[in-house]
Amino acid sequence: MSKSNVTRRGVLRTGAVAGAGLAVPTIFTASSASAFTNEPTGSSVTLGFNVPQTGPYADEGADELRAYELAVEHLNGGGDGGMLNTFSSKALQGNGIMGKKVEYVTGDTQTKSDAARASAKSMIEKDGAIMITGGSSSGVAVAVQALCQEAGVIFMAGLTHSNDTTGKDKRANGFRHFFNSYMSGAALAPVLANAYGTDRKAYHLTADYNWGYTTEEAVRSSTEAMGWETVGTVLTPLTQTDFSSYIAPVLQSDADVLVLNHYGGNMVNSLTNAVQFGLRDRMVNGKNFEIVVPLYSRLMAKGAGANVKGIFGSTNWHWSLQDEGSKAFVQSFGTKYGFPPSQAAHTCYVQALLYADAVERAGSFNPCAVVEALEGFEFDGMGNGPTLYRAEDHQCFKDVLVVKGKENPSSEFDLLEIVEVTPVEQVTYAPDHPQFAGGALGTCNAGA
Amino acid sequence: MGILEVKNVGKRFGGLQALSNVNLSVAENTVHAIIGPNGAGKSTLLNCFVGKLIPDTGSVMFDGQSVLGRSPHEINQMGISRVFQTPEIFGDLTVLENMMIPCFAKRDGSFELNALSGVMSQKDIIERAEHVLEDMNMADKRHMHAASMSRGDKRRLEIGMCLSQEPRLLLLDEPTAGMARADTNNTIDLLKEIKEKRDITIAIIEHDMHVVFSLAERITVLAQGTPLVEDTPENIKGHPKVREAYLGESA
Amino acid sequence: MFGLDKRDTTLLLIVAALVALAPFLLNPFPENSDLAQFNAGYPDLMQRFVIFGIFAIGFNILFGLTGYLSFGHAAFLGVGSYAAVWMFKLLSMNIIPAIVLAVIVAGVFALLIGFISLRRSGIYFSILTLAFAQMSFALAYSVLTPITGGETGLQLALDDPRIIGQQVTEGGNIPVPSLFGLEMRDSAELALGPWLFTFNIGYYVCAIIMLIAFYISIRIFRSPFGMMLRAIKSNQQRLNYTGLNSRPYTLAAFVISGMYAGLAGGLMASMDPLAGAERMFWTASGEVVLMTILGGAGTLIGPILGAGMIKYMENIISKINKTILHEWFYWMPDGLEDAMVSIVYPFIGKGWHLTLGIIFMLVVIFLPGGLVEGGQRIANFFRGRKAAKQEGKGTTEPAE
Amino acid sequence: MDAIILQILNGLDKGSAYALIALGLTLIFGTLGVVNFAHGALFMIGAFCAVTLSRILTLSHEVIDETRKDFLGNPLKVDVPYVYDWFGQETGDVIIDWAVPLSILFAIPIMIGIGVIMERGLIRHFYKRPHADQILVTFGLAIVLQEIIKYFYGANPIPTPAPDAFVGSFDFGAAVGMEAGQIIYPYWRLVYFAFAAVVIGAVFAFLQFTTFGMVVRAGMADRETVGLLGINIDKRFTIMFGLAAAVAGLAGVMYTPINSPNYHMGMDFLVLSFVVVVVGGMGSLPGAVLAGFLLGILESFASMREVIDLIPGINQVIIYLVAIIILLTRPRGLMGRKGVMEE
Repeated sequence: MSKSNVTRRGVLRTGAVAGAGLAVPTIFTASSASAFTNEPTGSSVTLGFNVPQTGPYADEGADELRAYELAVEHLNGGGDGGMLNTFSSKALQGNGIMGKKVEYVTGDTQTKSDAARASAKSMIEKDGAIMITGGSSSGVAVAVQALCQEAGVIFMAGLTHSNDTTGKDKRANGFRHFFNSYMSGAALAPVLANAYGTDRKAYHLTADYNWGYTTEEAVRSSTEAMGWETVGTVLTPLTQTDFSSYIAPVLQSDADVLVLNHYGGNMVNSLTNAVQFGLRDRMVNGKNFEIVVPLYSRLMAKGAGANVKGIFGSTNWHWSLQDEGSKAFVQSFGTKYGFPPSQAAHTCYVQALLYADAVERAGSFNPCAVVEALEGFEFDGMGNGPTLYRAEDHQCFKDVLVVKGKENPSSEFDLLEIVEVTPVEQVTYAPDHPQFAGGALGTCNAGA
Repeated sequence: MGILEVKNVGKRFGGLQALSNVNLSVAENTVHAIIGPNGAGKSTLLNCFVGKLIPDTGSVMFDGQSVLGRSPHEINQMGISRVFQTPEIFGDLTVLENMMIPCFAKRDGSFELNALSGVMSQKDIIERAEHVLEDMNMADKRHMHAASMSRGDKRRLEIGMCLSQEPRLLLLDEPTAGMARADTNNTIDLLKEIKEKRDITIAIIEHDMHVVFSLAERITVLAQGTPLVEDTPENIKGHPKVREAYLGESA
Repeated sequence: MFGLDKRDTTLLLIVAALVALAPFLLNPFPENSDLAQFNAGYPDLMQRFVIFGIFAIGFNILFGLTGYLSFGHAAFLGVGSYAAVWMFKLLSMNIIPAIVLAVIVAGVFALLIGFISLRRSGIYFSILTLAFAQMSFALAYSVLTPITGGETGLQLALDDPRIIGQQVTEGGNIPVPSLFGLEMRDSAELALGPWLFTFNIGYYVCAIIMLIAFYISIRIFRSPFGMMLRAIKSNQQRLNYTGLNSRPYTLAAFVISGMYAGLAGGLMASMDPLAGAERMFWTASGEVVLMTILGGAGTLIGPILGAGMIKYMENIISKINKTILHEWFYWMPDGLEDAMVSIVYPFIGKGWHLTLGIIFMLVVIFLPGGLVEGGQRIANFFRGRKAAKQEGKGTTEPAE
Repeated sequence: MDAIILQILNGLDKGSAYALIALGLTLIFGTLGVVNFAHGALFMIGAFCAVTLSRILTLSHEVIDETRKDFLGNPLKVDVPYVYDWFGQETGDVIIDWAVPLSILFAIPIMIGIGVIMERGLIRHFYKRPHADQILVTFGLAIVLQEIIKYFYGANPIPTPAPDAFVGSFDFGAAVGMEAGQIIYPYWRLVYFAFAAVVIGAVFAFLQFTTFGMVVRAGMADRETVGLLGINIDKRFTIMFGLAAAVAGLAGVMYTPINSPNYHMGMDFLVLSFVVVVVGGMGSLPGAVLAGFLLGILESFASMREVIDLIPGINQVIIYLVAIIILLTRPRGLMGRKGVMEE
């Protein structure tokens, strides 16, 4: 019997065996058929878009999927080309990737690491996907990243904010364009110090899981460096829906800032509850009480409604940015779908393009060649200014946005306003920074 | 000294004194009936014998050993079997399987796994069970679902299951309740036959005087939780206190 | 054969044949056809079929036989997979010690939880098991993160000790689980014309273990022990008044089915070395309940069918998207095509939960005995034509 | 001290939600003997009644505003609700503002309707079926209901604020002459608590003092006997199901300002409410209410920093831990009846 690590449906899908005799069974061998997992041999190449389609992040997943569809359209030369026109690298021609038409399969991560891996595996084993991308939480990103490393395909992370993704759980085959907890802290702290002063007492409510831990640590250390004092931190269960019993003790403490290290439904509820308890109208130590949400997304802001007004947070990207790349993306996304894209859509779109470009520049779909092409790659025109894909940890370094809930939104999408674009230097850290300690990239795996 | 000695038993449920001062002695190898109007405490008393209830006061001794505080399965292992008012059998199992379970219990005691020995290899148990079924005239029904039988057959099966354990004391809780006349008579005949064939003590709670007078050798009349009289059937028949108790209730 | 009667031997052989030929049976459609979307013969899904089959078989030993409805069985699966992954991290990538430890740990855990929970019966028992499982999940996701990996799950790292065997592969990567050198992810492929069949080592390892597990479950069903368990479900009171203490029997059944769950967890980790806390969430426990009822609780083959059905829905239906629908209906006139797509669209892809819910309802409404009853009805229909009314109704086998 | 008073308030507030849901579950279980896994979905549908009404009230037509631009640089289309056209902007705003309380009127008939249809069309056929079948079919129904809601409303939470009059907090401290700003509690949560108390009181009064209620209570105790009396208990049970659905729905409507509703909020509450029902004791209405408040208060205390520091992770497991302890010390929960759901 012959050996192959994963199957290569792509081989047959693309019709290479069309003429093979029906009578004679052909046994493929991995070594002779291809040099790496799922090598595309036909006229098309398959990408796997693995996004949450059920569960609480389904809407975010739907937006990611829209972005991917748009990216595929642009890669195949359709539509107005979007960011292909503003991207600093001009390797992509609008004729697919290396002349092969881009096709895609979709799957449902359910925001569970098991389900996400099952779905990714089926894309790799059944559909012959050469790259997996997407996701809306760090648990899923880390799990799928490890899987892709094992299987020998590239993983382009979607929305994942935990330090671990490019910290202790980094993998050679995985790449993250999205920013991370550390960057949020580093970008937010000066703005907060500026707006609220350096003599503040902060109280943290933190989601009791990995992402929460890294975010709390990042925000704490950067605000404490500005002179803030942390007077309390409480971990809240993931499954919590009513945060009143966590908010009420804040009233008793002498804290004058509440930091909500929550995401998704947790954040919507904890913020809503905090505002209900009148924290926004409070005066403590002669100062206005303030609330901070380190990681913002438009969908969450929408869920929290009027409660976000005036509340600071950070975000990877926002559609109101006025650089050429952002404008081009908003234009083509808005034209196609009728509303502006979310930051999740943006990072997914960019990741798809970056992968295609890397293949084009490497001249090969071989994951190791792609890794090489992406490592240390510098580019511009994708919405966040000049950006570097750092070789040491496969993290993108770019400008980070500090935003604030808008007081008078003009539409249901116009909820956040940009307060400051924090320059990349301010959010850059050393690869061996303690918040990212442990773990190793390993070497790229091409499978097969 | 009887095989079952009940001394001074009392039981209270909230405000209701269900049993008070019950003294009773069931002699070995007799059929002893406990009768009384509804609510006299007959079933409560029976439940005290089998460990389902623990009396507040008094003692229940079986063959010189106290049964109080023991769980039902331990009391059963002492040699007391119970037949319920509505036949309690394993409805989802076949008749043969129903009969096999007490046979296993008899052989293996309270707990044995036998997880990997197939049913087919349990020849001795099956033979025993078949034998009891034949005794009970139920051999032709052995592969039926127990739940799908008539009430009379269920009763017959239940009694058979109890007998297969060779108990020393058989407790019957209104064994003919809700039965048609023919089934009742069959049950009476069955019990008589059992009594003839074996050395066994039977304590029977019954409402139906026909059944009681056909079987019992001694009768205890219970009223309002306390024994009224205890005597032979002949003497009970015309006893004024008994009439009072029954008439009082029916009026 | 093997101490089974003829019917059971036939059943076992049929299942063995189905499992052995699964790579063919699950890939009935040629690679390039539109229907290839429905092919399920790829390693990961085939592995999941048999692993969840084991889980459901084990659950059925408890629920199907004793009637005790545990709502926390996923905890044992989760504990089993954590144990297995720790074995991969500390000892070696051989799956044998991992699986053995998974079964043992799950068994001990089940003994503990079962000992406490079985003090109650009925819904009180269900809620106790649910409470234990939810506690396990909540703690594993949060405070136990150092042991369980928390949100991201417990995974292998390059610097794990792995004292026996290699720590890092020559290529600088983490080694993969194997059985004395046979890597679980290795596959051989067979192309027959436009068809492609995959034979995966991991799948066959799981399949063999499942057959053993299935065989043991038949033996348990047919043994005096199994009969006692059925007697507990049927009438616990009578059993007690027959001199039998039901608690040791139920506890033994609980532990056995917990060990089955641990075995499934260990295998899951062996096929894919990651253990996530969501495996223990109540929905995961609910899933195995649904698998068992859907297939037919108390029947031998039902749980396997139910497991297959739900996993198929989850993995195949959820992957169909609008583009694929348009491919299917391209031959229709444009208007009709769009209409068809918009009718079908809510039920596939992100709507797969809806389809699943509808199937639950339809099965339980029309086939109270689960899928097995559906099969029996079809069989009876054909048999009925031949042998008109030879036997009538009373032949429902208690456990088939 | 202040902290403890606040946590008791929190506990009562959480407890009201638990108690309301558990009450409906117990009504259904006690009267019909049906384990209804779709009860959480009814709660969720109630919440979406409020969402729907506020959508209806804000139904708009577009007016193009040439002076402002949208994100693509086209003239901005401003949505003008029809209520502005009909009642003027001021009255219109008030109506929209009061959408949630108005939804109560909107939700009652809808929820009763859904309840009756559910009972007649589906649940009725499952009275005699095993509990496992009931669980499967109602769980299937719950999935279907929540997927339908997701199809129309998306997965994201939808903010549904309380009327402006109820925004802000009541200062207990100041009211009794203590330091201000220490013991404050949001108005709407107080409203929710009062509302729950009224609903619970009304249900109890209804069962206690009406003939209908007496028959139903008798039916809960012994169904067959009541049937023998020639009373059409089935019809009354249908009404009870409608009532239970309405209670769940109202609990959902009033909950929307506390937390933005989303399609899976029912499932989030489902497991918890079952724990509450069982801890209270199957089939006992007072037990369900008592357990709801008890677990609510304990959960609140367990989330205090001092407690978590003492026992890490206690806030994650407190409800389940309490459930285990109660079930092990009291075999049938707090007030359960013997023989109910013990097989």
